[in-house]
Amino acid sequence: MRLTVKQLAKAYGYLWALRHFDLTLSPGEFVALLGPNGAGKTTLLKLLAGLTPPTAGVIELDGRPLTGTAIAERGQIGLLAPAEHLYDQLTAVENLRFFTALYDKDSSASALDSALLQVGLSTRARDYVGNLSAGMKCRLSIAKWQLLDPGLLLLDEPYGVLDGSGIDLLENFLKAHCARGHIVIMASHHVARALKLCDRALILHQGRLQFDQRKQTPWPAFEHAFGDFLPRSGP
Amino acid sequence: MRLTVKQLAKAYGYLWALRHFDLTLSPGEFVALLGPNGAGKTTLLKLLAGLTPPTAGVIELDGRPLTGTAIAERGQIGLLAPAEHLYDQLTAVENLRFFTALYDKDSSASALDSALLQVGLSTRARDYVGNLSAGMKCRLSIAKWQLLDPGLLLLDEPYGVLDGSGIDLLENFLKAHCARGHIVIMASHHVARALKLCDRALILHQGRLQFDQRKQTPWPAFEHAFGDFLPRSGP
Amino acid sequence: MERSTKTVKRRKGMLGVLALVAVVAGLCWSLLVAPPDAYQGEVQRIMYLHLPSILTAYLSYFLVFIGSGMYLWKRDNKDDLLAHAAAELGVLFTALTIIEGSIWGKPTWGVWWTWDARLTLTAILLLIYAGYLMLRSSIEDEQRAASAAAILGILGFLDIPLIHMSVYWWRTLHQPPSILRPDKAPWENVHPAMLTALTISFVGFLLLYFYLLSLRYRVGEMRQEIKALRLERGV
Amino acid sequence: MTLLRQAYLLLRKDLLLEWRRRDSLLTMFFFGTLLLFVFHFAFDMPPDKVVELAPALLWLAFLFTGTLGLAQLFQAERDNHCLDALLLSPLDRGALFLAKSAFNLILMLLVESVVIPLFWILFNLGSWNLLPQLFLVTLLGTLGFCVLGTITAAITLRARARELLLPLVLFPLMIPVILATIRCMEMVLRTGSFGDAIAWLRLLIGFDVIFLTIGVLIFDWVIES
Amino acid sequence: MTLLRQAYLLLRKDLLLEWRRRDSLLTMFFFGTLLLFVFHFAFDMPPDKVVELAPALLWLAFLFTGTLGLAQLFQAERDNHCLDALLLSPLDRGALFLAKSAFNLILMLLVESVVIPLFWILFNLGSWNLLPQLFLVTLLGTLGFCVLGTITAAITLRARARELLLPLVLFPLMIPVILATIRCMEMVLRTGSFGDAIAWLRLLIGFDVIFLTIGVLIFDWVIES
Ligand code: HEM
Ligand SMILES: Nc1ncnc2c1ncn2[C@@H]1O[C@H](COP(=O)(O)OP(=O)(O)OP(=O)(O)O)[C@@H](O)[C@H]1O
Ligand SMILES: Nc1ncnc2c1ncn2[C@@H]1O[C@H](COP(=O)(O)OP(=O)(O)OP(=O)(O)O)[C@@H](O)[C@H]1O
Ligand SMILES: [Mg+2]
Ligand SMILES: [Mg+2]
Repeated sequence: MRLTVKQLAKAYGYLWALRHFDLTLSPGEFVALLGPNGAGKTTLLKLLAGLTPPTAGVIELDGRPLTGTAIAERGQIGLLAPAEHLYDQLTAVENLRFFTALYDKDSSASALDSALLQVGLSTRARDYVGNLSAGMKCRLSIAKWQLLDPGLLLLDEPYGVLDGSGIDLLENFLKAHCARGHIVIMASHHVARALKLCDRALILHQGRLQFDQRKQTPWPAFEHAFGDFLPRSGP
Repeated sequence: MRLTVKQLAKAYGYLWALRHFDLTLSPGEFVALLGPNGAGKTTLLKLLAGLTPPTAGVIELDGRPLTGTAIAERGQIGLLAPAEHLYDQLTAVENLRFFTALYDKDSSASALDSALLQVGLSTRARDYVGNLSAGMKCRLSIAKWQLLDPGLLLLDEPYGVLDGSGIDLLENFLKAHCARGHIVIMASHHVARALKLCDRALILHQGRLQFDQRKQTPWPAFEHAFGDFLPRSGP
Repeated sequence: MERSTKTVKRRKGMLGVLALVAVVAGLCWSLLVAPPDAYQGEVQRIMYLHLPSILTAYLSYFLVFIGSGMYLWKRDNKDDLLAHAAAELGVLFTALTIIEGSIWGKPTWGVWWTWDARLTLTAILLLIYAGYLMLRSSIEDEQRAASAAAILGILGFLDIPLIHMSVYWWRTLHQPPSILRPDKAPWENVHPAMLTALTISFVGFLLLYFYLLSLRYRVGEMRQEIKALRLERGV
Repeated sequence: MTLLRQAYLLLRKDLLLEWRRRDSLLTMFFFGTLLLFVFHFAFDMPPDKVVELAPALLWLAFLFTGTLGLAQLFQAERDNHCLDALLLSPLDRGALFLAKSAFNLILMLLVESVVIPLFWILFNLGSWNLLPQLFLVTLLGTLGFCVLGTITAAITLRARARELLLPLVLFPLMIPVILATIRCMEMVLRTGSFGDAIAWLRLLIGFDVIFLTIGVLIFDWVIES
Repeated sequence: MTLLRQAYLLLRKDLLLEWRRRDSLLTMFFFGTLLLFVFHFAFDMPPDKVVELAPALLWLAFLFTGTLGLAQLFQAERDNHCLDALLLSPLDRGALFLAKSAFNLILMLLVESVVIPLFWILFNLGSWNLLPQLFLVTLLGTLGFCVLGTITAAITLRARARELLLPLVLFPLMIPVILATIRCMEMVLRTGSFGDAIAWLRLLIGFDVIFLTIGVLIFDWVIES
């Protein structure tokens, strides 16, 4: 799976949420997408997921342009937005069954149960998703994408509602996902964790790509580029 | 402002989301509300805010019980849920004006503008809230509660979508708020930050209050009580 | 405790037996003792069910009103249970009246239904309280459902006189009263045996009604007890 | 006093939202007109019969338009849990009731003040001189509709099949208003004056008064629910 | 092939949701019945006239009930941005269209199969033997309604005053169907058989076919927008 983005741009009204954005990702890369509030992270992820049409530019998966009608390609793209994209009125397991079937993946009871067990929701398998807590929904989304196994996984601020063990879960999942040659792009304000996981960091600011480097330790260039956005009050 | 909670309990269907919860807070206390996913934090905050009726127990503000019809008391309670409780179709400044007027607080243009300036939204004052980014909405909520200045401020996972400078903003606001003798209860999974701010920590687990102590450093008791919930992968 | 529940059970049993006896007696009387109607012949015997059933329905709706009011005032679930049970029975008996009436109407009027004021009114009552039950069933949170339904229970009952008035005027003030008006029934020369039959079956219906009410109410209570028990055991 | 102040605030907010993007108003207006046509097609009426059916058609059009309007009434409060924001605030529930009913009333009256004359033209009914009386009847009917409608909209607020449940609960309760307004209009149109229509008018007024008072009294519970 | 498989998946999901809590079905049924009463109050008809108006009344009832049903059609997709989840998935848009239309059709038919006989009883129309023909006409009309309705529901999915906009867009497009079905029924009721009603029937069938094909073809764009 190889992702190529050329001159991507998105304007909302009079405002460029994203502009002149180029990017090429090769299999197995883990990209941390950083930037202050309003930088354009969510916009970028939505564009890559094909949920909003770009104002300009092209997105290519393995050389094939990603258009509204490219059904097959879509199966390759996943967007993990915590506590969204789940049916409140279906139980946890029913949600997983529906989506796995929709993606034509293994939707056997055993597969679903083990996925739920992994994210620690096996006792809640038969509860309506609408009745789960914020973090539980996020865990369920993790299980969902674990089963759907997309070639390109996009995450928008996944840390927000997860507790400690949840974070472990997520990070192990993401590491394993990259290890299988899939691409992961994670937008987050949790810089320390993002840097620890990623092997490449992007910094967006006011819709422009300010910084794009593979990870190295120590990383003065990053410190310099990002410094302004770090909280004074320390980590 | 003094908060007293006696034997508070909330059942959802066949499940106790919160039970046997007692708490007494005196003016100026900053309480960190911790616990794993599904522990009952959000439920507790909703109960304190009077947004869901308790199954049992009483909540008293300065000795007056908080019932559905206690209008005056309500003005004293604030709930900061990031990116909620704002009218999408009103601009940032209109939202602030509406709520300040509703709470009978100073809704002069100058006051609103300075509040927006503080949270770095003065350039977006005339944009619809629906068009703001997640973090910007959170910043706007901060401005809102800064203006409404409630005696008891409840926060549910405020760190999720804030960037570095946003976090500074929030924490300075909270410190100042407590300093003025108001009570703050913050539910968060961002343990490190929560501990740094709080002067008292509660740990909920499966709806029960597991731990309740004033802060001390070092704090072995806390380490011990909380250890299980901390991520293996370190801070 | 044990004994009291036992005695309650026994009382209920006796009530049931009484109801059975009275209904049977009423049937015998109305079918065997009472003379056939001068004009309508045997069909008219339906009246011995017809009138009692609608009057019990009226009683039922009054109980809904009382229960709703009490619930809003005292917030005691028992009142809500009463209102709910009464509403269901009211719908049941109203439906019965309509069915009996139609069965009666076919031979006497030659039609199953006519837009006579009283018939229409009955149908509207049915619709109002069917709406009441729908409203209950389609609100998730029990307490919310209860109070919403209570409001409707009050509004509906207060509205009945207005509806009654308007529907009757509609028929009288407007077009000449049709010959099909039920109250054109030969009320004057009522045979005493008819009256006794009517009274007996009316008593029977009352007893039956209260028996069913107590059962339905008990069902509601049991639901709550089950929930309480499962909550205690903590599923 | 605070009651009125708060009601004013809420009403101003709703009017502002409505003014921004005149969705509801315009769509309600067009929809009302559209319904006239739909009815016209449905039972194709000879011109002479129209006069008899006129009140029914008009009022049905208002009823359905209004109901769809009611489905919108609490929309702004529903997104982002803004209703919670209001419940959290020191807001007198009665104020919310007054504001919403008033807002709904304003919308409906605006729509009606356009649709009625239009109707007169479309189905070229002569008697223009009767319009004032008819407007009065409509006003009373609409008031009753808005008051009762606001209450029902509030109790069905958190129900699942809301759009369906709202009219299901509302219409049976509305029957006195429906009958009264339509019959009243008919008589006025036929006789050219309130005569025995007075009885219906009284019923209407009684209805309005009763439910307005009930509304203010019980809205606390209504909205808590 | 995948098209049908996916459509089946979606349909099963919707049916499951509906089965869980029979909201829509029951409410639509009661509402349909209620409308018959409301209409009767509005233009209170002397028994003899009813036969003429019957088709119109029936169809108006179905039209409004169905429209409110449509407002619910995409509800589950609207919460939690589940529609985005579907658009994100390798789902053929056509499948979504088929599934939703089918679901809507099933609901409507269930409701109608109860309301029509009820209507016959309420307005004691004699001709029971004609019911089969009338059911056929209703079926065709309903099909057209569901297909067109699903498209409009999808178009107005993200609109603000949705509940209002949906019928505003739908009804004008529906007018041919409404006319055809009503006139067709009237003739069948009068003459006791399709005769010259055939012409209308053809129109109906043609209409259904056209919109079904168009729907499958353009739904991609409709839903993307
Ligand atoms: C669907 C059909 C019918 C319905 C819904 C219906 C409904 C009612 C109701 C609500 C009452 C109680 C009225 C009151 O006291 O306020 C009543 C009473 C009565 N009905 Fe019917 N009815 C129906 C058919 C008939 C028929 C076919 C007959 C006989 C020809 C009939 C004869 C009576 C009589 C004799 C009374 C009691 C006397 C009176 O209160 O005036 N009803 N019915
Ligand atoms: N509306 C509801 N209906 C039924 N159960 C609920 C509801 N809301 C919460 N619960 C249950 O109550 C428990 C506590 O939920 P709550 O949201 O308070 O947890 P939390 O501490 O906020 O978790 P998180 O850290 O994930 O936000 C959970 O088990 C949840 O499933
Ligand atoms: N639907 C929209 N309409 C108009 N403007 C929008 C819309 N969504 C986002 N924007 C604007 O685009 C810019 C980027 O928003 P975006 O949500 O991508 O930022 P972000 O990087 O996700 O910020 P955050 O870290 O707060 O989530 C912001 O200025 C925002 O105001
Ligand atoms: Mg974002
Ligand atoms: Mg929570």
